[in-house]
Amino acid sequence: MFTKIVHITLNGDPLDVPGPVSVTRLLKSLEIDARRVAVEHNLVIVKRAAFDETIVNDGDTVEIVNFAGGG
Amino acid sequence: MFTKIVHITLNGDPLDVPGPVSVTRLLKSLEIDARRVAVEHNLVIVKRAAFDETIVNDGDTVEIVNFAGGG
Amino acid sequence: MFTKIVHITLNGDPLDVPGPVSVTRLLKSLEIDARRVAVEHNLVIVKRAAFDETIVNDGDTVEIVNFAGGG
Amino acid sequence: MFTKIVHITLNGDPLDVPGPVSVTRLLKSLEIDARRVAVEHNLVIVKRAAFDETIVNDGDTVEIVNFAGGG
Amino acid sequence: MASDHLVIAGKTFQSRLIIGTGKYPSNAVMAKAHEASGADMATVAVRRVNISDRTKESLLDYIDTSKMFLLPNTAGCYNADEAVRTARLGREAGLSNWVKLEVIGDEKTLFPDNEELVKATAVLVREGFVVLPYTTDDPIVCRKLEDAGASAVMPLGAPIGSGLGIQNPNNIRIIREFSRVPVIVDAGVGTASDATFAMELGADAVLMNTAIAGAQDPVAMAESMKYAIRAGRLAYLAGRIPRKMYATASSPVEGLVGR
Amino acid sequence: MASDHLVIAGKTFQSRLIIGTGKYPSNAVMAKAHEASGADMATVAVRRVNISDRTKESLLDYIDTSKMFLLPNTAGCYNADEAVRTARLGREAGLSNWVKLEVIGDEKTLFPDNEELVKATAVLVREGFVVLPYTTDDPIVCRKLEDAGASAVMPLGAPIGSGLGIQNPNNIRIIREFSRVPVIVDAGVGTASDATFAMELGADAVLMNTAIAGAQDPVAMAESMKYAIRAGRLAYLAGRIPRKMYATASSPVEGLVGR
Amino acid sequence: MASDHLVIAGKTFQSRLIIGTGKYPSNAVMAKAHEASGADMATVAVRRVNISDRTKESLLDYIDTSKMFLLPNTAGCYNADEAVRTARLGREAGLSNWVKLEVIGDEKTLFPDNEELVKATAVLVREGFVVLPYTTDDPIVCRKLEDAGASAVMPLGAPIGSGLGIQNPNNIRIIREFSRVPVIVDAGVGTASDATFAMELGADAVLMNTAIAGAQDPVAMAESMKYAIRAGRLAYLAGRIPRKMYATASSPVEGLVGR
Amino acid sequence: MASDHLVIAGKTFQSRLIIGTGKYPSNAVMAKAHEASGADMATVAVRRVNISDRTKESLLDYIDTSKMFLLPNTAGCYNADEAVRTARLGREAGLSNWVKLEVIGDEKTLFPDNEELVKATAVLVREGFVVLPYTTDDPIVCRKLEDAGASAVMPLGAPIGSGLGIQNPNNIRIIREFSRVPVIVDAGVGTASDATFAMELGADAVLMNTAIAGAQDPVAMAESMKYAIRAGRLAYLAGRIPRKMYATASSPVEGLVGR
Repeated sequence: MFTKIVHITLNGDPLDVPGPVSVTRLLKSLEIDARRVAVEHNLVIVKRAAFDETIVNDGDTVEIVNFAGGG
Repeated sequence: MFTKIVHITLNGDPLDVPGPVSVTRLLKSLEIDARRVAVEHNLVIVKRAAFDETIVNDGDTVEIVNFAGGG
Repeated sequence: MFTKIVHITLNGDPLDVPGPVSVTRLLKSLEIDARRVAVEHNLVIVKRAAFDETIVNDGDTVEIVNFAGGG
Repeated sequence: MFTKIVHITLNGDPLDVPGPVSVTRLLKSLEIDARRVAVEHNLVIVKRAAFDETIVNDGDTVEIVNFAGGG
Repeated sequence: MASDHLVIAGKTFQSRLIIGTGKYPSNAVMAKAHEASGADMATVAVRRVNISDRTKESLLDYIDTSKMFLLPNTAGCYNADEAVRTARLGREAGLSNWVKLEVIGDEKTLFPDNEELVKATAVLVREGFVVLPYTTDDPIVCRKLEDAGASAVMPLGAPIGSGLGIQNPNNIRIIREFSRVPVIVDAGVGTASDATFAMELGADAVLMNTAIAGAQDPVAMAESMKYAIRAGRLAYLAGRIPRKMYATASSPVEGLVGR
Repeated sequence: MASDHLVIAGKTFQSRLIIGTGKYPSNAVMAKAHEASGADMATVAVRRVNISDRTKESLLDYIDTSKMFLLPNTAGCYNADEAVRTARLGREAGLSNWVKLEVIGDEKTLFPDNEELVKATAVLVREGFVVLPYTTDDPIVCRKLEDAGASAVMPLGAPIGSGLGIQNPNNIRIIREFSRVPVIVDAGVGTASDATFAMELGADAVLMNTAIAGAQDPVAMAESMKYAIRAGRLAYLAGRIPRKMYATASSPVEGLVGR
Repeated sequence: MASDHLVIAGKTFQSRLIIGTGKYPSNAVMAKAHEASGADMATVAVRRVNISDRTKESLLDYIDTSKMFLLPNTAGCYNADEAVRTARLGREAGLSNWVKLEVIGDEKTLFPDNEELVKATAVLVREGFVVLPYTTDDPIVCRKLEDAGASAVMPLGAPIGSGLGIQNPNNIRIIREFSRVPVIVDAGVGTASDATFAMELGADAVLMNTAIAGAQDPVAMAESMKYAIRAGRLAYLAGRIPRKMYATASSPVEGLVGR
Repeated sequence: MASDHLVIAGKTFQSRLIIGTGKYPSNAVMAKAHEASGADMATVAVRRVNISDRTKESLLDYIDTSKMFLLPNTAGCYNADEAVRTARLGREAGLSNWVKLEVIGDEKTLFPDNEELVKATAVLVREGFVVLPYTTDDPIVCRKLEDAGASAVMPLGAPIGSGLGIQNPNNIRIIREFSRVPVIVDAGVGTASDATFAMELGADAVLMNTAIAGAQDPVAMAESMKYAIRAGRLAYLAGRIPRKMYATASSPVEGLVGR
């Protein structure tokens, strides 16, 4: 079967990814360790437990953050 | 004819005065120079020009203030 | 045989002691531990090794000092 | 008549001047206002009154100072 | 420097010293101190007339209001409403629309409650007041007061009456740099050098009461402050020398005798 | 306070500011600065006349010695003999027996060599000089200078020309308490508040050169210093308020509206 | 003093030094500095993952979170909403509900916007966060933060990264006296004595980043700060001697030889 | 930093804290404080044995001289002769040729008489003493003491027992820069941050008595000082960050959420 492409905004930048896609698969495709990041989907925090069932659709906004050095 | 007594609250203290009475007459009866004070009648500022026609009735609250030393 | 008395000045105060007397015996008679004090005899330092042969005579001045708390 | 030349040390530098010469004439030849300077001749202060009779001879040392800006 | 005047809300003042009227040994001493200070603006409090005792002499008998501009304050107010109400009364009593706005946050420090202060400033500005708010040495709050329409900002140097001097010079300097309105150091001055220092930091004026009224000789201290403010202002304008760790000779290092 | 004059060795001065004559942008600026400062005593250095170049204008053309008392210094001398020799020359040049005695101990700090200083003071006092020695803020040395006959003691506030201000106020205060002669803070002042502060500590006068001559606007800074010295002196005499950790209200805490 | 631990919101920390993770020469140096500091709480920023460049090593590879408690901050947020949003993300990333709350009011000073800060504190406390707000040295604001449910107050000593030290010791002392929660001096420390001084004022802890990360030798400075904090805490508990203007002999004044 | 030891006259000390033995509540407390301080050198006074009352316990019963090096002082001497005489007696009593040389100039300040001090130093050095002279913060005098053979110079931070802290940091810094022998700040420390600060200025060690002995809890203060000295030394070696008037962010200014 064929895959559709969804246009999303990831960390402020436009990105085209095969989708609709779960947060889990999105992170994997970006090679991001899910255990060390927090994800916001359309301004709503996504609990880690919900990474699998949370689906990113066309036009969605996603923020993926982790810890950086700070004071 | 006879004079009625009105019970007012002046600068926080109860006071009985012949009345109803204008602010002007109230000040005169208290020997207060009208040119150096400000008057508040039932929480409303009374402009100096309105001292004559402003009547203090029974139960009214009046504040009479002037300048004191301060920093 | 009989003992003579010598009048000395010890740490600024007059003192009569049987003598002439060696520094060693003077210290013993004063119950002072020779190992912890320094002795000046007529303004001259007495080396510890010389305590025995150093004789305190009538009219002599003796200073006996030790360490006290200081900063 | 002819003039002799004397070799003097003036303010640390060697100088040849017609002489022997009085301090007064020396100053005039140097165009220095005598009222505003102090003169030392062979390490001895020369009082202003003695400028005329003080003669600078060959080999003498002269210091001529005045006031400069200072704090 | 004759033209270097303090201008607030379009009004020009000859002196950069703003003086108080509280806590003097007597009104007579106050009058002499005011004279000696050269100040042409004085703060006054707004208080209830003493009804029971009318004999008490009036403060205004000792102030020549033709020379001294009166600045009513809202001292003792603990929230925006009280302060606004007091400001309105002050305006009626003084027939001027200027107010030194105080909204106190705590009795022990008499530090301002800046949140209420900004609110009260906005209200009074809308009512046409010229608002001079007493605040902390907080550049962010000073900006908010300015945005709310304050005609000057009055950061404290130290707690009112403490005499501790300017506790945080860096903040005053920063506030001066950021503000588009006059910066008046209000409270904390203890002696002349504190006032001079405040002016050297760039303050446009200094407001003080206790330092003068509480001095052993208030009149002499008032005269002292007149000079202290001038000295600080002139030094600020003159541009001080840089600081060096070592010495630099004042006298020539050449031409030394016998060298 | 008209009668509060500075008196040194029986001579009265109107101003408690002693000014320098070195390092000004020009002699003309110096003259203006002197005028603005109100000072009536100025220090000068004693230097060899420039023989090679006689065109150089004379410092004295720019000082009205009928108004300004000249105080020759011995700057640049590194031992008692040099200082004594220079002092004697200064006396001849200036026709006065006053000297600001400097015996420098080290080129980088220009701190005095107090041992040599005390020696030179004793010699010059015997020769009838009025000796004002520049020294460190050391009460023991100041006592020795006084015992040697110094007419004043001049402890430094900080290294010459450093502009660091009074580094050790406690020592200046102690020196003032112990001295029977005038205490003149010499060197270290950087700006007006430093001078005011020095006077508040009890100094009888302040001597400065670089702070004025080196300012971006020497004339304005000179005027500033005139006021700074007066302010500090008056504050010292007026008696400042005590310092408190907390606040004390300046306005009445009674009679508040609506309470 | 083994039992004198820092306790915030019921959690006990061995060290009163809270350390940062920013601006180190390298993560390896940071790890060594953390080790040397003895700190058991470290602040971290919440930032977008770099999507384009995944090679970048992760900060957490250099922090042993079994020993070091992570305190996410909201640095860079300029209003309550941004700060709340960032705090929520930080909670997800760190699986802890603690946050160092920053709401910046201005880019040049990085001073907090206290009005927004109090709002954000109230919101986050309702959501179950343990909120440690970075604020100014304003006792009134600290009280409001406490009333809003802050678990500690973190007044600044001086601007972030300025290294100016504690600019207003009196305010820190007053805040400590009035607060019922721990007082953590956050920002402004430049060197060890600043940290010691902050603790002597009664601070319960000190948070610093630049002073260590920016030192020429961050590891040595981290060790220095470990000792500085202990020294200050112990001195605060030990009770210092009073200050005196004069001397008091340390050695006996009797029993002198030859007297 | 294990190898960073204090070396004076070829002798190595583990600690840079030199402690006193005077004015403790009891000898027992002193012993505990010494233990807590980590110091390995302690000053003692030389005094006449109390003949009349022999019951008095001996100071030395409370000092483990196998661990603690004793430094006899000449406290209370007012001229070179007295000091030399006392130093000689101290040598006999202690069987060591080290002396903390004090020649006091005045009872109220206990400031040294530097002229006599230099003389006494020269005499004692010729007699083979290791001389550590207590002096003022005067670079010129320190150089003379060094030239006379002093093994260290010990400038005061403030009057003995005053607890005022380092009054003139600039002088201490300059003395450190010019000296070829260890610089030990002696006297004036009041609390831990004073000691840390002294070490940050470059002092090689700090000598204190009253700050510890007079604290409400001398043992806790002694431990505090142990850390304070280490902190200051490490900070000096680590190299502090520069001071800035404004802020510099500790957290990244990029990657902010929602920007």
